[in-house]
Amino acid sequence: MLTAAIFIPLAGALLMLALPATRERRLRIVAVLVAAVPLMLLALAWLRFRGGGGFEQVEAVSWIPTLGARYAVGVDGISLPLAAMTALLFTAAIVYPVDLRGRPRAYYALFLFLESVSLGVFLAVDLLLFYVFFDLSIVGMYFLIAAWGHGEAARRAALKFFLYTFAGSLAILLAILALYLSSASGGAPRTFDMARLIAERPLDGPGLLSVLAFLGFAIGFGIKTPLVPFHTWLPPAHVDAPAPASTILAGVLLKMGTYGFVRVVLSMMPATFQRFAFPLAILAVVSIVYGALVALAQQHLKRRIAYTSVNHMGYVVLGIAAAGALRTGAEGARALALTGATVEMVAHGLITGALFLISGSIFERAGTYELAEFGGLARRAPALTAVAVLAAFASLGLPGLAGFVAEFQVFVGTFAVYPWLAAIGLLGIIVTAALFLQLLQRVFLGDMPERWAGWRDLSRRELTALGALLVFVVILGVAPAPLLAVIDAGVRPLVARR
Amino acid sequence: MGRGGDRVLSDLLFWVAGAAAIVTAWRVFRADSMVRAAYWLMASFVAVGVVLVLLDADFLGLVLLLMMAGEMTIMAVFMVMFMMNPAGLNPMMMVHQHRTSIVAGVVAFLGLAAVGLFGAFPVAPALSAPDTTARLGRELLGDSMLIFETAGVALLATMIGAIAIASGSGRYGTAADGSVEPPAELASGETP
Amino acid sequence: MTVWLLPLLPLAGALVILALGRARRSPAALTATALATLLAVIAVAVWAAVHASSAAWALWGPRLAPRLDVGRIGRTMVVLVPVIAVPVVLFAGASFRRDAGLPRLLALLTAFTGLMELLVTAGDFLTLLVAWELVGACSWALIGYQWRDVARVRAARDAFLTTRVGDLGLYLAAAAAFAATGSLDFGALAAARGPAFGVVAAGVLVAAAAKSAQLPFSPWLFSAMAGPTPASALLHSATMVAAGAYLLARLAPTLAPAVGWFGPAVALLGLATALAGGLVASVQTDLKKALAGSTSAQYGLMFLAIGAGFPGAAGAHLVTHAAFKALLFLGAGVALHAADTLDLATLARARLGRTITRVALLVGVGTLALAAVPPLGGAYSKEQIIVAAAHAARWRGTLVVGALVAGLFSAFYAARLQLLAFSHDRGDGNATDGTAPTGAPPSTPELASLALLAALSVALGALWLPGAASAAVWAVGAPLAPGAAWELAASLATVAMGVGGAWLLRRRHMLVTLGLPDAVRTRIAGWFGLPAVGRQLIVRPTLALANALADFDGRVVDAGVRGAVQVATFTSGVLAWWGERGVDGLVTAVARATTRLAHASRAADDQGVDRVVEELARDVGVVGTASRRLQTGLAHDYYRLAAAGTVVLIVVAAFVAVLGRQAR
Amino acid sequence: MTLPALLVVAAALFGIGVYGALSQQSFVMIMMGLELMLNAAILAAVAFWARSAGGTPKGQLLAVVVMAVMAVEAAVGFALVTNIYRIRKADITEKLKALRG
Amino acid sequence: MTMPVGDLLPELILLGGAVVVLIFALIAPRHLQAWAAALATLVLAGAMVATITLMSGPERLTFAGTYAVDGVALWGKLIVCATTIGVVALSVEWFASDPRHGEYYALLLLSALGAVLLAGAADLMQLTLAMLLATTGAAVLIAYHRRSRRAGEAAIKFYLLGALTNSALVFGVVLLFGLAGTTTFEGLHSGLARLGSASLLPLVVATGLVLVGLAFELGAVPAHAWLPDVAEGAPAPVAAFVTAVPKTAALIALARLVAVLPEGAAGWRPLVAVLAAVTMTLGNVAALWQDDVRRLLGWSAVSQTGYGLMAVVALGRSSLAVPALLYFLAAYALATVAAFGVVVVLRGQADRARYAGLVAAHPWLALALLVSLLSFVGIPPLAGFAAKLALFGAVIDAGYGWLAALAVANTVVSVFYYVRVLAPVYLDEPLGAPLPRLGSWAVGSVALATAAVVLLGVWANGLLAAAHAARILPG
Repeated sequence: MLTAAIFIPLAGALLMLALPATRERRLRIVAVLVAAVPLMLLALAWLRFRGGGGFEQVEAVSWIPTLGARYAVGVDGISLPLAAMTALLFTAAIVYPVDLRGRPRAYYALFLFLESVSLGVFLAVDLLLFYVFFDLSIVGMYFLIAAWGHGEAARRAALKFFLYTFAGSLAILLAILALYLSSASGGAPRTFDMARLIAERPLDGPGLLSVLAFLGFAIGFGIKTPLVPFHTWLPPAHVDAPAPASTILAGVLLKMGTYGFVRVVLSMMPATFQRFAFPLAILAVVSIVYGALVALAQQHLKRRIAYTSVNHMGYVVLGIAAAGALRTGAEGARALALTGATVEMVAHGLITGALFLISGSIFERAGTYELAEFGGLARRAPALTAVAVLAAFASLGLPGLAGFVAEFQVFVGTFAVYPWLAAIGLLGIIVTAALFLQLLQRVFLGDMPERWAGWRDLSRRELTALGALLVFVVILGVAPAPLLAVIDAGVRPLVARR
Repeated sequence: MGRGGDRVLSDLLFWVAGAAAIVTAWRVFRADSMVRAAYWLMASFVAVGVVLVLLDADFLGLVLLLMMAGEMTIMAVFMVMFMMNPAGLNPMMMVHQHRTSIVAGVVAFLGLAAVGLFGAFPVAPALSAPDTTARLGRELLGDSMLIFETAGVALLATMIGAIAIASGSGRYGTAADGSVEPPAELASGETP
Repeated sequence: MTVWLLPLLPLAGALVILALGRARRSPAALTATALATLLAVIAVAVWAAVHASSAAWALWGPRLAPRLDVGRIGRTMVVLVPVIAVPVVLFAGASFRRDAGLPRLLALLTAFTGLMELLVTAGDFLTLLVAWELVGACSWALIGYQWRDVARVRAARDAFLTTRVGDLGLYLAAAAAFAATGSLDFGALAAARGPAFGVVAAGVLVAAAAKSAQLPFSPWLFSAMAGPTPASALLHSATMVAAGAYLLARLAPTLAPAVGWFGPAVALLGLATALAGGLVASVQTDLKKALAGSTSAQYGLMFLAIGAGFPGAAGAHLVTHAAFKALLFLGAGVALHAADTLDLATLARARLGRTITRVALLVGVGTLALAAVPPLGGAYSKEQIIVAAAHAARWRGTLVVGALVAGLFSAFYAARLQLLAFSHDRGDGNATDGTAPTGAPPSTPELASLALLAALSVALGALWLPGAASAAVWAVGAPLAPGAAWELAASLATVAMGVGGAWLLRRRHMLVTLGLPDAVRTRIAGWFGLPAVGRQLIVRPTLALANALADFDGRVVDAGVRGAVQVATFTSGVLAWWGERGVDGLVTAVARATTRLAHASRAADDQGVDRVVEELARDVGVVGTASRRLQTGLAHDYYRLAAAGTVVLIVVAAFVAVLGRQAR
Repeated sequence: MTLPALLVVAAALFGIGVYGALSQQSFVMIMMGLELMLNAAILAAVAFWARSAGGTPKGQLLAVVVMAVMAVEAAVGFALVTNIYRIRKADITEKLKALRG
Repeated sequence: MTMPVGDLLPELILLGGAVVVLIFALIAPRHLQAWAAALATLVLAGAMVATITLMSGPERLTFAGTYAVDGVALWGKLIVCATTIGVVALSVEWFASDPRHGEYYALLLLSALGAVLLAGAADLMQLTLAMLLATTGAAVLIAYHRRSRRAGEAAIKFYLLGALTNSALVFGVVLLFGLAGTTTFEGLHSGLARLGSASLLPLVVATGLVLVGLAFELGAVPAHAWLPDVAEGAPAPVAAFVTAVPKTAALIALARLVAVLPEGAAGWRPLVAVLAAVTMTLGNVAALWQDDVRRLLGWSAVSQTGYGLMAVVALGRSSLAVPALLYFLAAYALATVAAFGVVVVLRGQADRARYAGLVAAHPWLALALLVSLLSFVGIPPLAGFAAKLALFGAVIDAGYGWLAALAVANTVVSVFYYVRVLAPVYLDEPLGAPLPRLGSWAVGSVALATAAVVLLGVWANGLLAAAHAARILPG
């Protein structure tokens, strides 16, 4: 079933290329239908999820037995929510209307392809398979940005994205290989099997190779996350990407970095992780504060949102670092931190996804992202204003919405381990509040320039897509129990070992 | 001749032939014309052939003397006639990157001389046997058969290739006509 | 679970109101819906207060569960909040009946009530924080109600941000509590000790101070004045601002015994705010801002009582204050409506006391309560605060004297406001000359709401009755200190002095200016320049830092990567030399490399756009160009390359071999 | 006629060959340099055969192989040079620099 | 002695086939010359079948130890023959106007034979002659456009550099013979192992000289310079052949040779590592700004050589080395045929700018280009990915993590120039009329090679498992 969730979009992508290009509407409907299939399949997987710790619903076939690599997919408490969020976000992004530059087939095919590989990243329980999907996501996103981005700069930004994240992914590849090569202990054949690597932890010692492997992972995932100072690819990529691609980039692709931290580094080399947890936490806090402050200074709508991603992903990494900072003790707090980090991954996906879609709606109507150009849009677009306010407040961590559930747990959990870092990280909350309130005020409130008198409010399609995301933002904020229960199943084994 | 005198004589001959080989080799690149250079080259080969004979490799020496030297000269003259007009007898000194070349030559010489002088090679002199050449023949048709055959195939390929490239006329008129890349644009009437 | 109806009912009601608003129902219907919701809430609240009910929110999660717990002072607050909200909503429905945003206003007010209910019933830090932040966000929406006006939106933002700074304290407190006890429950706090407990106390104090507009956060209340009057009325009386004092009253019994500095800090902070706020309110010439100043001051008094160890006294004052402050604000709303201004000097000329006498009288009740004139409830609770100060463990003298002075101030500014805003004549004895009232007279629902609140203030006078004290103790969940006669006497004397002072100044036509130079007055009235200080010390530097970082982010120059650039540049130089041949080529290449390095530095430093990673990439590109130069297309150059390569190869091989030999 | 002496002579021939190959402009002259290098190899091969390989016929065979290399190279070289001279009138390396970079 | 002719069945088929094709070319009328291609294909297929039948036999040295019939050699033969079949298909329409069309295939078969022999060479003399055969054939093939100035120039450069390095190789071989007293690898293995430290200098010099000789065939530094020129100047099918086939054989030959060198003394391992590092880096940076796709592929071939050398570095230290070597060669050769095949189909048009909007005119060609170039980068699930995976794994396993890191950096750089080609193909609007295509033989070849790149990547296990079992004799 998980396999179907991964490959049905891929088949859909091929189908797209086979359909005639002229009927854009039909293409879109087919694409949306295909994109929604994984969503339903994952909902089913959610219902079947038992939460006993470890991977469930594993589907495995032999792939490269010579290298100990399998095609194996499965879910645990951490990957399931992320995969579900991914499917939801892709459906919303595909529904969202955007200028297709007369190439609808390629656009939808690429999106479905990207959905396929993104789900693959989160569902793979074989390290090599994980890497395969991880790499492919970069290629898919490159073409999305380059072909449907804004102007000539998009090419450059896309290439920069490609080169930068590809460098990171290759660093990960080396580290994966180090892990793989060390897995031969005790005469057993080498393996890429995550479950075995988690159980055996072959590279979890004080040796130089462990350190190097950790560095490889940290740099690779750090670039993808992105952690300061590896974040410089992010703003241009976002600024020049089409809105749905930005949504996916921020909502899904960034998660691959933090997911990798949890799935690989924290799970497979906890002792090494522990040695570097503090520096990592410092980087995370720097990302939090730095991302928020730099975002505050941006006068470009998308750039501002892009930098808040740096800030929010900092929370995630902080939570992960706190969870891995100790081997024993403060289990409750560390579990809370890791739970918070995972929720933040989901919440940030939904919220920032929505924010980027909103920015896309604005750009489609105005052709600009400059905050100074706007004002008072609430007059003409109450629905747009309402969703923007909701999304902005969710992003700044208002209780009752998904972001708070995440950030609160991260802070409370982290404080028990790194009180000072948690306290410094808190400052980010205030800055994000400032920057989002300012954003709302600049765009939607106050006086309206004459030129926007003909502004159209959100269309049904736009409202549907945004509504789908924001409904979950609210539900997760008010009643996160179902999500937290699932996540807890994934978190428990990670904090309660030895 | 006694054994001692034999050795002195052959040593002497070796030094003379060796010096000749080197000097003539040097003259190759100091010759005024390509034809003279070719003759100096032949002389160098002859000198080396003499050394080979002194080393009891009579067959090889003769082969080198006759076959290689002759072939070389003929081909060189042919080349000169083909390319240089008139007859390549004009004085010439066409060199480039001269200093680099000298340095490279000297380095090569010093390096290999050092190998010869300071490197330890196994000491196992060839016994002066009358059937040296016969053994070579047996080797060629025995253990090293494959090598021999490969050499033959290489010469075959060379012949075919050299003719294919250099021969000016063929069965269908001028051999080289039409021997170009396909045109970028289609001729009218041609379908892609 | 019934207790969860307290927050959920109003929230649901708010949604209904919005839906009705979209359906274009009449203002009366909307108001009625809101009122019905609130009345239902009151019913539930009474039930909950009596049963001291408690319930957890099961939908949160396995590790944390928000819990509601109606206990201690909460049992009073839970009723008080909707009770105050009823007249306010009634007033709002009437006075904004022609406003297109009425559904939004009513919905927000109702929701605000619900969130405040959530806050006062919170049984753990998580619930508290949720309510705390939501109340703040709701206040943002209320203050920015008139969103077309950028200034008001900005004011809303400032108010929200200021209180959110305080929220951080609550985050810290929650985290520290969890770190110390593994739980967020208030009940578990008692088990906590050590530095974490200090952090909890400090966090709570900061959060409470921010919400209750204590120093140095006080100025946000001025920003909050940008909101509509009913919003202010609710904000200042039973919601939002009350939250701080409520939180302290709730947690102080747990915190104060364990953390030595906590009580004195709270008391002194309260005292400072009470005095400063008194000054501000005394010199303000804007009616609502003066009232805002008085709010800070009154909550300062409550802090003082809590710090002195008697949260019960603070609780009592919280109740009485809610009643009269809501009344006063609504009165200010009527005044604004009638005279179209809030400037006291102008109002004084409008002689509202003559044109809308009934309003003036009703507001007068509130004024008397604020001035603490017995037998009104306000007087009783203020009296209790003085008594509490006299029983403080430390700083007793300061607190008592301070409290008395603060009482003097409150009597003075209460009288001043009443005399100026609702004057019968122009204050100079010339009753015939004056501007005619411009606005419409207040409608019946408006009057009714004023009357309701006035009645409540009067009714609270019952506290003076013998035996009422024990009921009060039950209601606020904390003991009151036994009073002494001299305290009452001193207190009454200060009230008399205050009112009398105002009267005298009015006679001398100095009530508006108080005879102070404009500069001094403005400075004091503007919270002693505190907002400017905040801007200079916090906002400006933050923005400057943000800009600097954003600028820096364009460059991201650090030594390591720069080193890599240099290496790359050097390599490109060497490769270029290969292509150039000879020594002069080397010189040229070095020169070029230097130029390039300079260019790179300039690019990084001046242009401010290019990142070092990009520099690095560009330098790889330069190496690429250089290495193409190596490929001259000339066969003898290939020869040279091959020859040199062979030599290098052999040298390297020899080197490696020798090393390998030595290693063994 | 010791092995070192033979090898030094071979080294000299090789060195001169290298010099010629690198310094000459004309294709034919370059080829002469290359022939000299191979000539040196033949000498060295026979020297090893006679002095350090115990007279194994492989030594002689090696010399034969080198001769074959020489012949093949010469033949192909002349064919190619003829060809390039025909189409480009090029007889020295400097004339061929269309393919570069 | 006995003559195990059966061991040479593939080689004999190739030789006999070459002769038959040659005779056919001499007697067939001009309009039937293209049938020589069919004949050549048959011959190559036959050689592959023969090779496969040999696989079931034991791995052994044959012809008195001068020739290896081991897994690596046999796989090498398969790769060479398969690649050559692809090249044959690319050549049919390309050389259609050539009056010596038929002979071309004979030479192609002979050159392939040289490569096949080189892959199995277990004797220094055999190695020298096999390389000579491969090189000679290649030189003639490069010059086959006898009216093309660029082809002639490329051939001369190829020849001159080859002759120089060949001289070095020969002298190195002679020195090794002097040291070991024999030329068979078995003999070298035992002979060199006995040497004392006084023989270090000759050994080092000999190793260096032989390495340079092989570097030419590989297209490795310092004898790489011919590769970009040939890729640009040679007939495009031949360019595909010479960038893929000799390299395959030479890499196997190098692996076989270093396996018998003493591990410590000559220090060949770090030496090859340095060679790999320099080669891949130079190839990559030089490719950065190429606007001519053929030339770009040439430089990329240089860098790919560097990657391939990584497998040699790990030889004997990692069980992944041999699988990595063979898998890389297969992946590389197939992708090369596909990439050059696209150029062939586009009638040799190689200017990057002319590829603008190719996807609109020839979507399948654009796809082939995408697949082949991304395979060069090593994007999963294409064949190049598993190749890089195995290579990186092997060198890390062998303790050469720095080489893996450098390879990673190079891979990132390489993305730049591949994308520089792909971006116009997919993102730009077409400039004018679409480029005309060459015939269906070439298209079929491209399609097959592209499909093979994908399939080999997805079902990587087949070759990897087989390669895992392959030995390299006599190491």
